[in-house]
Amino acid sequence: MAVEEIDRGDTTTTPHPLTSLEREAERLRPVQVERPHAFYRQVLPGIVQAPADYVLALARKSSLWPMTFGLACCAIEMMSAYMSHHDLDRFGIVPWASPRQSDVMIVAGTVTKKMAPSVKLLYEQMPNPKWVIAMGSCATNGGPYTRYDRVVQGVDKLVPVDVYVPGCPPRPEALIDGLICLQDMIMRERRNIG
Amino acid sequence: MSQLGAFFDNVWVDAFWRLLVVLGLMVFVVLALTYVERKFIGRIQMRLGPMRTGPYGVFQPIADMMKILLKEDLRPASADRLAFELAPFLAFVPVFLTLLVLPFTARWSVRVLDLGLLYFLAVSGLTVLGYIVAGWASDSKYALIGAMRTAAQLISYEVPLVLAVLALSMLAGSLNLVAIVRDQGRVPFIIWQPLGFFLFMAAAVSDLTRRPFDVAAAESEVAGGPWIEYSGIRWSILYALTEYTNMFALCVLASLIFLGGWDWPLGLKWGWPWQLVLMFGKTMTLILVIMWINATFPRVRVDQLMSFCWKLLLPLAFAQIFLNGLVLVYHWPDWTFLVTSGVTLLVAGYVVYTRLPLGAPSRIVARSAV
Amino acid sequence: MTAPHEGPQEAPIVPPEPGTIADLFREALPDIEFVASQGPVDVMLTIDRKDVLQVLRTAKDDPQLDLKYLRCLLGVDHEEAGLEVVYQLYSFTHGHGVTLKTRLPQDDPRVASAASVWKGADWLERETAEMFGIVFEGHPNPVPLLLPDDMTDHHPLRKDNPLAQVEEWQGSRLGAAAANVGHVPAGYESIAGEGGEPEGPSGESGG
Amino acid sequence: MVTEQERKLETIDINVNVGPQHPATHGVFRMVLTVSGERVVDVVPHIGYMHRGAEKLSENVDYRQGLIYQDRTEYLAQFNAEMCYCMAVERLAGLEPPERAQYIRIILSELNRITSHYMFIGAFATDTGVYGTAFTYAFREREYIQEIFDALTGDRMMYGYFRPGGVVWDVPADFKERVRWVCGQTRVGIDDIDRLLTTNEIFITRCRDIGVISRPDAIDYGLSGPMLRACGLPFDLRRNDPYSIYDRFEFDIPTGTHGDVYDRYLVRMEEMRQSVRIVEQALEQMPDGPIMPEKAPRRLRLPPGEVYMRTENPRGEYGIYLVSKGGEKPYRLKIRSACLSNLTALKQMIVGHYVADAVVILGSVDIVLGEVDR
Repeated sequence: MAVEEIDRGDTTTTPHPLTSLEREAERLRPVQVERPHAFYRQVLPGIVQAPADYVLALARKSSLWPMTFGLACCAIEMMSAYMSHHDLDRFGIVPWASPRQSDVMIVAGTVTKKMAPSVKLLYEQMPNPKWVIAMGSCATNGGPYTRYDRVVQGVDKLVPVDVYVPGCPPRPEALIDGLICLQDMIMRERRNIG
Repeated sequence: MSQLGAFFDNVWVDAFWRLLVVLGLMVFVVLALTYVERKFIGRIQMRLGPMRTGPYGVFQPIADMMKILLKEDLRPASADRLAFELAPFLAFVPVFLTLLVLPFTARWSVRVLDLGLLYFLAVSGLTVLGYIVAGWASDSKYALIGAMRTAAQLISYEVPLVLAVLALSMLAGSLNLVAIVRDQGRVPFIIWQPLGFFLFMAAAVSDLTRRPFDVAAAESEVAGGPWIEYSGIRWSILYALTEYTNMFALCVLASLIFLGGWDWPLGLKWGWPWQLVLMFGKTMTLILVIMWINATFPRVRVDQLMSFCWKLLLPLAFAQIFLNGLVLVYHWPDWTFLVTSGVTLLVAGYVVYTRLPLGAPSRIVARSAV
Repeated sequence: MTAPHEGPQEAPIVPPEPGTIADLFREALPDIEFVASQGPVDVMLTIDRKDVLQVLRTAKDDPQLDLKYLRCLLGVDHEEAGLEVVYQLYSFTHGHGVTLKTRLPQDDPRVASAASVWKGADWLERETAEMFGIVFEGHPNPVPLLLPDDMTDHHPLRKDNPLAQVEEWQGSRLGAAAANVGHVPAGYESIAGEGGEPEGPSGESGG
Repeated sequence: MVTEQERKLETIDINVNVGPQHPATHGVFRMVLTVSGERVVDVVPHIGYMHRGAEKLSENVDYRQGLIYQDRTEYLAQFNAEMCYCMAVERLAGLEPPERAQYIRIILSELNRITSHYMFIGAFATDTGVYGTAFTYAFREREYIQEIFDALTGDRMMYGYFRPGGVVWDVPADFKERVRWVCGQTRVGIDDIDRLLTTNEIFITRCRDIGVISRPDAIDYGLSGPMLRACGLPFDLRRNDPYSIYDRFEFDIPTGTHGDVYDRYLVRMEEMRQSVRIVEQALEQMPDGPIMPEKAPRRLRLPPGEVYMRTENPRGEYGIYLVSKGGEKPYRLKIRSACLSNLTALKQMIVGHYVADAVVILGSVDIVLGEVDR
């Protein structure tokens, strides 16, 4: 079935000259993909799966609700992106106050060590599936403040980051681009997320 | 054929298919209102609203719904499990039950009750229980504060709501919704009861916890109120489904009892398609007005909310009942309803308006340049 | 990085012209020795640290001075020359301002708190204390203001605390933050203790 | 006499933790409110969640590079902060910026004051509960001005356009027309917001007579800017301690009468109008000429000395205390933050009010966490 033919690992490497049959079989065996929560795979077996995960990923990417999580200067540009000039609502992206109802955490600004436990806690409070966007150079690697020891050198030291948006601060267009990247990523990884 | 007709005449079968229709209508209404609200408020805020999900973003609510249903259903470790999981249904079921007595056209409703109006008010008052349980069970202080505010607010505003409806039912002489609508074939009751309509809508906006009365969910204060800890499907039941269904039900009720429902104008003459158009138009107008107020008004404070209810709405509601009683007892002509009610509304409005601090910019003393 | 300035030089002391605020101070407090210097904007007066509280009180209450407004309070680390506490004062009625300075030795950085004179000095002194390790005696609430409670082992703005080269400092320091992660964050225990209501992982308050 | 039943109904005050991530805290401010029902009986503010060492980092870069930390510290009024920093350096170095550069600086600083106050209005209206509409209105007007900044400096927020001694390059040819247009547009925009908020009864009742602070207390706490002027004290550094060329312009200093939240809002609204006046006058008077002094050194080496330079920022007195001991880098750079001093009065303002008022009062302080924590 077409669905099962997913990436076979690294096929571009030259095969070993002394390839035995077992090795060949091993090489051609499809990589097992972890599907932890894909409950619809039991509900909707067989051919229906491909459209089902497509549709669900489509729904997810069309309705990304970020948590309002402005930390520093980047928060102003994040607000600009929500406002009428750039209007993230066009993409179905509306800010939400509580982490319980959000899908994506836009870390907009410098994460300090005093703030770090709260960032982690908020990430843990968000329900799955969840994504993180590191907005700006401070959230990516500490930015201009990276040499100061109270500043965490990038939020990826605390939570897994999906998209990094460069800039200090990124323009709203860059943030929109980052969110579109995230949408593409959701579509690409639709088989992995239940 | 007669066999089929007899099958549908069975009370249970009849109730069942009507229920199914109402259920479908409710889901559709919730999805549509989500979309309408985002678009409408977007336009008020000089934005476009959803554009990318389908043409003009029409599939946005469907995407939202699918996403929410597939979200992880979190329950805080310290929450009271049973109460936490049941609270959304406790809030939602009463709202759904109110839809059962609403006559959407002259001949179509799930049930026509003689005490329909009373049933509606009694059942819709139960929603507050769900919010209180949700706020208490979440074991979060924001949720608790939000739930306490909801309890105080909904119970208080139930009083002027009921009294405004009571004043109106004095005119109609009935609590049967169909009878009330039939009474308005000539003149809708809003003409005779402007004060009552104002009271009803003010209390209804508060009942929906919408701005300016959204202290319960106040995003900048308690960040969502009772449903702050809810996620996924329970949140959508507690928040989206309950709120929009309640809004729809209250606006349908207001258009039935104040705006002439499916009867005025020419409803009975032109048949059910026109009645549906009438109902849709009136309900939608009221919903859009509520959304408009929601988009532009600041939020009142808790004590102001309470004093607005007990010091202003409640006396005015009693005044309306008293005036209606006067007119009815002394058999004055019908237009005196308009005069008494309208004059009271205007006087009350003027008094409130002048006692508020207007002409505010004069408080600034500008030092002129040297 | 340890010595970013080659050959630090002290600014020369330029005595202010007569008739400035320095004379008013000498008039109001004849017993106290002032070293006056004319800065680019304000007159700077250096006083001994034992006189600080008396001078500040007089500066606030004396009708000729009437320096009611504490603009700023800060510390400077002059390395071996000691720590310096600087008070910026301003008078609304007379429109004059002054910079008061006092030097503290490095091994005994203590000075009287101005929080009893100006309420606004409270936070400024807390910040100066945590950044330089200066002890303000008589401060009503001597706890760190900006730094987290678990990271007060050194004073960031002192010259003996240079900035890290990129990624050098972070590795060892991140441990403390990472250890807190997932548990009750630092500073939250105190709330949990007071109200008897622990902030569970559920609380939105966590964020 | 207390019955058994009444003793069982004993109430406790609960602590409500607002922040560091909360829609009302405008960043990562955190306050622990002790509430009795809906009344606040105590408040403990916690700051420092964004302390990222701008002062320390400035000591380790040279005078021109240090400018970027000013932008990022006062990230809503970047030009004002840059101006203060540049003037502090100029005072020590003995540089005098040319006339044209002074006018460009004034125009940009006043426009930046308008954008900062727009941001305040949007955030403050959201605190009082407006559903984003005032925010979008304010941001629309703000974007018009930001487009000018963007076209001039190449960035939307971190401009880095001023230099010790002048500005980095001259303004484009259409600068004057664009600024004139934006002045007119700003007048319209302020009137729009006036109609939406200022005379709204709910808005007035929410803001009136809360967070009152008396004039002696305001001075004692070291408040500055609109917070101080709302108490009735007409103190504005642009007038009382004129720096740059502010003594050449005619403008009013709005003051309040009650010292409450509504006065602070009105003072800020009026300040925006006065800023437009200043910008228009500056456009009239702006001469042609150089934008950097002829003898400006390529590498700045300052003589030893100390200076405290202050400017009137949208939030109050922004000060730079600069200690130089010779060399290319500052020996010590202290940023006097208006927000930090304004926040010290928070407890006095909030205690006794409702929880909802606490949010509004905090909004009226108009905090910028970058400036508070530095």
